[in-house]
Amino acid sequence: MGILEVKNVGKRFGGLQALGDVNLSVKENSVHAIIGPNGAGKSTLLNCLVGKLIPDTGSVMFDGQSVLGRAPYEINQMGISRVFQTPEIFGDLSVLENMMIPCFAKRDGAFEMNAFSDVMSQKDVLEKAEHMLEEMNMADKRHMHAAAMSRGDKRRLEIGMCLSQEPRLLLLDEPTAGMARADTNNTIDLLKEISDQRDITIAIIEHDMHVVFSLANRITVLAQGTPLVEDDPENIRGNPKVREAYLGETA
Amino acid sequence: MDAIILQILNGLDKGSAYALIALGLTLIFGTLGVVNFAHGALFMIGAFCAVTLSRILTLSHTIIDDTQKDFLGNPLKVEVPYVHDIFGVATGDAIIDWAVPLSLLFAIPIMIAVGVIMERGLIKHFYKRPHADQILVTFGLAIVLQEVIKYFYGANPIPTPAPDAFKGSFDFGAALGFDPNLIIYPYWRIIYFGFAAVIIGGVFAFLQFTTFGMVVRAGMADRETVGLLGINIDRRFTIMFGVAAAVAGLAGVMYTPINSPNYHMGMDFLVLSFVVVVVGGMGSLPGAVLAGFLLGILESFASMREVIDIIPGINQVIIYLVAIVILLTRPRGLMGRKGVMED
Amino acid sequence: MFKLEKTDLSLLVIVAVLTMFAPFILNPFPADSAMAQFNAGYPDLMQRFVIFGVFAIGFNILFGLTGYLSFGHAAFLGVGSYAAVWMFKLLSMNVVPAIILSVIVAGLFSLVIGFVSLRRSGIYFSILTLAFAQMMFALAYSVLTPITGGETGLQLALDDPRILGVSQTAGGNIPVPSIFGLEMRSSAELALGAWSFTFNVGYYFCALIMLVSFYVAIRIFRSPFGMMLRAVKSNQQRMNYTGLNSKPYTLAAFVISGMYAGLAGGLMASMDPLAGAERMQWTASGEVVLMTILGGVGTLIGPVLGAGFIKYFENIFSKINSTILHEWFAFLPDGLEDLLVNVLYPFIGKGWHLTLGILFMLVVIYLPGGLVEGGQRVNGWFRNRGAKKSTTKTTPAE
Amino acid sequence: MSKTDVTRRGMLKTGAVAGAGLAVPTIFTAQSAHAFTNEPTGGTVTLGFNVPQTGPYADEGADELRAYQLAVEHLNGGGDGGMMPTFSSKELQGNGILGKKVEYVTGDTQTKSDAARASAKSMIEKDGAIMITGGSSSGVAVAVQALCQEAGVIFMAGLTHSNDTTGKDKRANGFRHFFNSYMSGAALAPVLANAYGTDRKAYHLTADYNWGYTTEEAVKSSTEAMGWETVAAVKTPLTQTDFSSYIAPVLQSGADTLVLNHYGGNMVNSLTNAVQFGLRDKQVNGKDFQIIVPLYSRLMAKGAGANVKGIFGSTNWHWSLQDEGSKAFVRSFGTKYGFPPSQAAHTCYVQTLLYADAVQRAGSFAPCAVAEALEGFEFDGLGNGKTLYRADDHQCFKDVLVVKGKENPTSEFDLLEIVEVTPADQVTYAPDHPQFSGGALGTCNNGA
Repeated sequence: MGILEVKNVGKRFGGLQALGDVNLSVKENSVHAIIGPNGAGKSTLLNCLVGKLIPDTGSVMFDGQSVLGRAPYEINQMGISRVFQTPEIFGDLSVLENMMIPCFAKRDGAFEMNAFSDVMSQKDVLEKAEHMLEEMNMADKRHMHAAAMSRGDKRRLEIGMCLSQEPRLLLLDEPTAGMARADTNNTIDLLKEISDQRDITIAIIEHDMHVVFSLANRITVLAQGTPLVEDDPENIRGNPKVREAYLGETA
Repeated sequence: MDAIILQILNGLDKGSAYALIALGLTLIFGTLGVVNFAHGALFMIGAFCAVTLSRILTLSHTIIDDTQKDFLGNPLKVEVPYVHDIFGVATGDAIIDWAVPLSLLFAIPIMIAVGVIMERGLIKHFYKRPHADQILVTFGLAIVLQEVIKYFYGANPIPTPAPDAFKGSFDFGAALGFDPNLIIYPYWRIIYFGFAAVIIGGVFAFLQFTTFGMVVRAGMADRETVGLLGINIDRRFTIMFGVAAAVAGLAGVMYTPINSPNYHMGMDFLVLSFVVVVVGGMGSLPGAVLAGFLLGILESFASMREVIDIIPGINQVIIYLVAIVILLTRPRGLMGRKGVMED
Repeated sequence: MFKLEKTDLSLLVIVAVLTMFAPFILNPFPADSAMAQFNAGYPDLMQRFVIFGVFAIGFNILFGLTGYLSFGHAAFLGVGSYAAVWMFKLLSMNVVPAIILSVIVAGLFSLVIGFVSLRRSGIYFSILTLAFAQMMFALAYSVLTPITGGETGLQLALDDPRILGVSQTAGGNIPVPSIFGLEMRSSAELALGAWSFTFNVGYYFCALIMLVSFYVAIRIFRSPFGMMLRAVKSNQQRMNYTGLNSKPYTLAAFVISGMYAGLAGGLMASMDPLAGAERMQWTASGEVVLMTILGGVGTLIGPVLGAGFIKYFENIFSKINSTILHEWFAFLPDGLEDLLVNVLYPFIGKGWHLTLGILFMLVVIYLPGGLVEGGQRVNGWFRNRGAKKSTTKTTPAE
Repeated sequence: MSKTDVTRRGMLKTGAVAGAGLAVPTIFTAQSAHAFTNEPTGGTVTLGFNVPQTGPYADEGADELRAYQLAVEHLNGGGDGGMMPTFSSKELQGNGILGKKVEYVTGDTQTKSDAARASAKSMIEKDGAIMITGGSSSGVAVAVQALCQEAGVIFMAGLTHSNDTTGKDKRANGFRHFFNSYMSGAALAPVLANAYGTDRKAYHLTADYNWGYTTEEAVKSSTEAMGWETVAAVKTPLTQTDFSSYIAPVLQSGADTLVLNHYGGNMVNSLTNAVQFGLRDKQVNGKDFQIIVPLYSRLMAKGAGANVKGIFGSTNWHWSLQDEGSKAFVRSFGTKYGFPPSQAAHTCYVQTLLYADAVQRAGSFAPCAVAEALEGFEFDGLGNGKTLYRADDHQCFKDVLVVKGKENPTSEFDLLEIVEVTPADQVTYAPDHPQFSGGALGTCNNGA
């Protein structure tokens, strides 16, 4: 029984069957990659997991609880954090503030009317945020305007923000898309470190095979809205169906 | 039944004005991404083109008439328009009588010039600024324009009648087999509706069938890509601004016989036209036209006394009520696209 | 002190000093001089400065922090005023219950309107708030005349019941608003040579409330709640995927700013017990938007400056007429005098709208951050000069 | 209000609030030294002219301001004296008021009750105005009148036609020279019956605010008394600009007369629209369709242009009147400004003179003394014939003009012709008339 169980999920947009009959099981503490060619339904599937879309059929269970019909913030509070393709951070705020917000969300829940105490007097949150910044090697940037940082730093910050919520499942949507090689490798190292050192499950949607095979210990291949195959990386590498549907194109 | 037909006619007529203003507003928003609070002022300037032309046509020299006295008891000074001297009294009067239709020709170059100057001189510096800044600067411009007009023309409305040939009203009732006088409609308002239809049709045809229009439509959908193709989209957008100004201005010219123009007529229409645009869906031209007619007709029905008797005050709030209901049921207006103006 | 950071505290102290000494600061010219025209230190205008300051501070909590642009906030000021005047009519002339009720009523209205309007964002939100406010204005002006007084506004009458007070004073007049017996309109005057200064109870009452409002606003800006509101403005998507529900945050900000507006409305009614429907019109809502942007959106002091700027203009510039202009330039030769007067006349007196429009445009074009940015630029310029001087001086010593 | 009653107790508290120990108490001028608000102490006296300078009534406000400037000039002995020589009271000497030179300040009402009060307050508090006058709408008049009552200065209303100004919202410190809705109805009804017969079906369009209500009521009740029937009365929003949807159904209702209880821009637009619909060319119930505008002003007539031709209405005063007072005023105004004065200008000029004269007769600027001098004052020679300032409600009773749009105007000012001068008796009503019920004058207030 995996921490995330997707059963018979289907989603249709008008005449387009975006997801056919998706079954997926993500095991606890694994790094599970979902790959597939463009238009295979990867992003649709992801959106069904985080509450942005509601599938027409099927069920999505996280740790034994259904996530369907819940708002994104509720699903997040259940323990699923999401990293976007282009880093989504609070550009107008400082790096430290960016890091404090998820800490508040973790401590106070989805809404807390804490309007009359100074942010800086919330020592526990402040310490936690500072600690996370150090872990991300960003402590020196804490007073920087978040929007002014490089793309790699933004990605690092976003991942840090997600981690500071202590999620049980981290969803990454093409985390290295558009990155230079060096930045990509840094991100791979960071994610490796995270999965090695933390009690966390990672599900990653990725295009870049280098990233997938450096990180994943389980891979699902999606094609035309249905899972083609789910297996260990080395088996996927050798699978002729996968080669035909996907790897052949990029190779 | 007759009452309903009558209010539909009214609605179409009111709707034509709303649709014309909203059309120009949407053109500007759709192409340039600018929220133009000075658009009502363009409508007003158009109306004052008609006033100005009729002032030019009635430029006069005075002759002293000893047989009559003015209010101070001095001999009356009679004003004689120069057109009388040039074309004779009958032709001269006819020219003056036709001042409003003539103003259409007069207004087109002026409005395009006003539009282009406005875009090049002011608006283009605001493409990258937040919408709030655009609203504020165009609002300031609207105030300035209307105060300038007020300075030269006063605050009082200025009567600008239609040619005599279009006075009076057409009896639809008689034509449709009802009793006479039940469904009458003024000729000029019928003309206004027809005029609006022509302009709206013209703008759509222009965008649909000309290369220029196709580029502009492509630009409305994706400005950067079209710019990458090496097409000078900026210049085309400037021209579009001129066109939008001309549409608003012509709507204003033709409106003058319906209501005497005054300096604040643009502001009177401003809020309403924004409601129309938003109900139609920001950036959607068909939406703007549809919403214009829809709101015109609903407003007309709400002003029927049978309706007011049931819901007092409904005529005061109908437009806003419709806006609220539509925005809550159709998040992006009737025909709006996703993601436009939502941040 | 007050649990504030040093910079915030000094800002609060500066504002406090300015408001407390406003009667002096705003009356810099001798009472009989020609420049007395520009004196703004009379009770009504001073009250307006601080009341609209309260309004704009509250508006900034919504617009400046969350970025939601409401075009209907004047409606809350309006209902606040109506609530206060009804309190004067029915209960007592004491301003405290009136102001409390006006804040509560405005809070309720903003809760309902905010709840509905916040289902949409961007310009759709703006139009929804505009629609609600315009509906309230239109109805208050017409069919609700029995409750609102319609065109003439809701005013006190000699036969009001006033449960905890008298319907009429001994002299047969309508009693005036007061706080525990101290009349809002009572003033003391101080004459110092040619200068004269007026100290008005109502003004100081409003000023104290404004200072409290300002203090509360600082606390909100610096609180986790304030940080969440800025997060709403910055990236709602990230906020939702960080386990935070942005709806209640924005709604709370909307209601708080609505209550600020109600407070301003209650204060207005307390200074001058009449509530007119026009104060709910969209132009009045537009005015507070202008004040906020003009002063500097999202800054603490900006909205207060913007409010002062616009109210000064409305009340001082509109009163300059051609006679006054002629007096000013009387020392010039006649031809020149007439010329100058003719050039200036379109911009003052009845032309004050024109000048205001031009100023808006100039400020938006050249100072996008409003007056606060202007101040910072001037400040920066002086510092640069200062820095240059000090470097040139210190270099040889090294 | 700056200079108001400061009791000893209030004074102490005020001192405490205003900053204890700020200054030695003796240099605070104790305001109780003044007998009343803004008592003029030097050689001048300041009047406050509060007129619309922005907004749709700005032109009317500008004309009012011209009249005020003329009045000030005449009071100070300049010009030809205007109506001062024709005025039945000969107290005014042309040396100011009580020997004090008249000065004035101006403000902008914006035709909004809030803005008008703010502007009036600034004149009282800052400029020391002893009297406030002007305005172009009843909402403003009522709001400013109440303010003046509170502040303890006299309010001489400008153009305000609603019954409420001297009806349910009357105040002891406020005075109205202008006529009102009731008088319009009472003056119009007999003329209408005469011209159009007593068997008419009327359809009212009414501006949806206080003035509209009182005018509709007044015209309705006086025409119904003549035998007319009211088919319908529909309220139109103040912000309406296109009245087509209100006018189109008129013919369907079987009405043969349309009454437009509109003023300003509303009236210009509704009349223009009605004429556009060709209503006046129609025949209903075997009669020519007619339109009536209860309250006319020249500026509105100008805005509506040729559409006013032949349309009945009432007005307070018109420059074509041939009595000595009117002639003198028109000459004086026309010479200075080049065109004849409007009724708004006339009423404002007269109000200023009446105030000055009352002060002169009372021998004091104290509002209560002035009010007493004005109450029950009968005068003549100011253009409206014999006039009474009634003590019960501070309303002037005088002849009312019924006018008609002129068929062949000779100039842009010559738009109305006088059909009948309805004598004052016919338009006089009891102070407790139902249309004026509710409210009380209260007692006059001297302020500080």
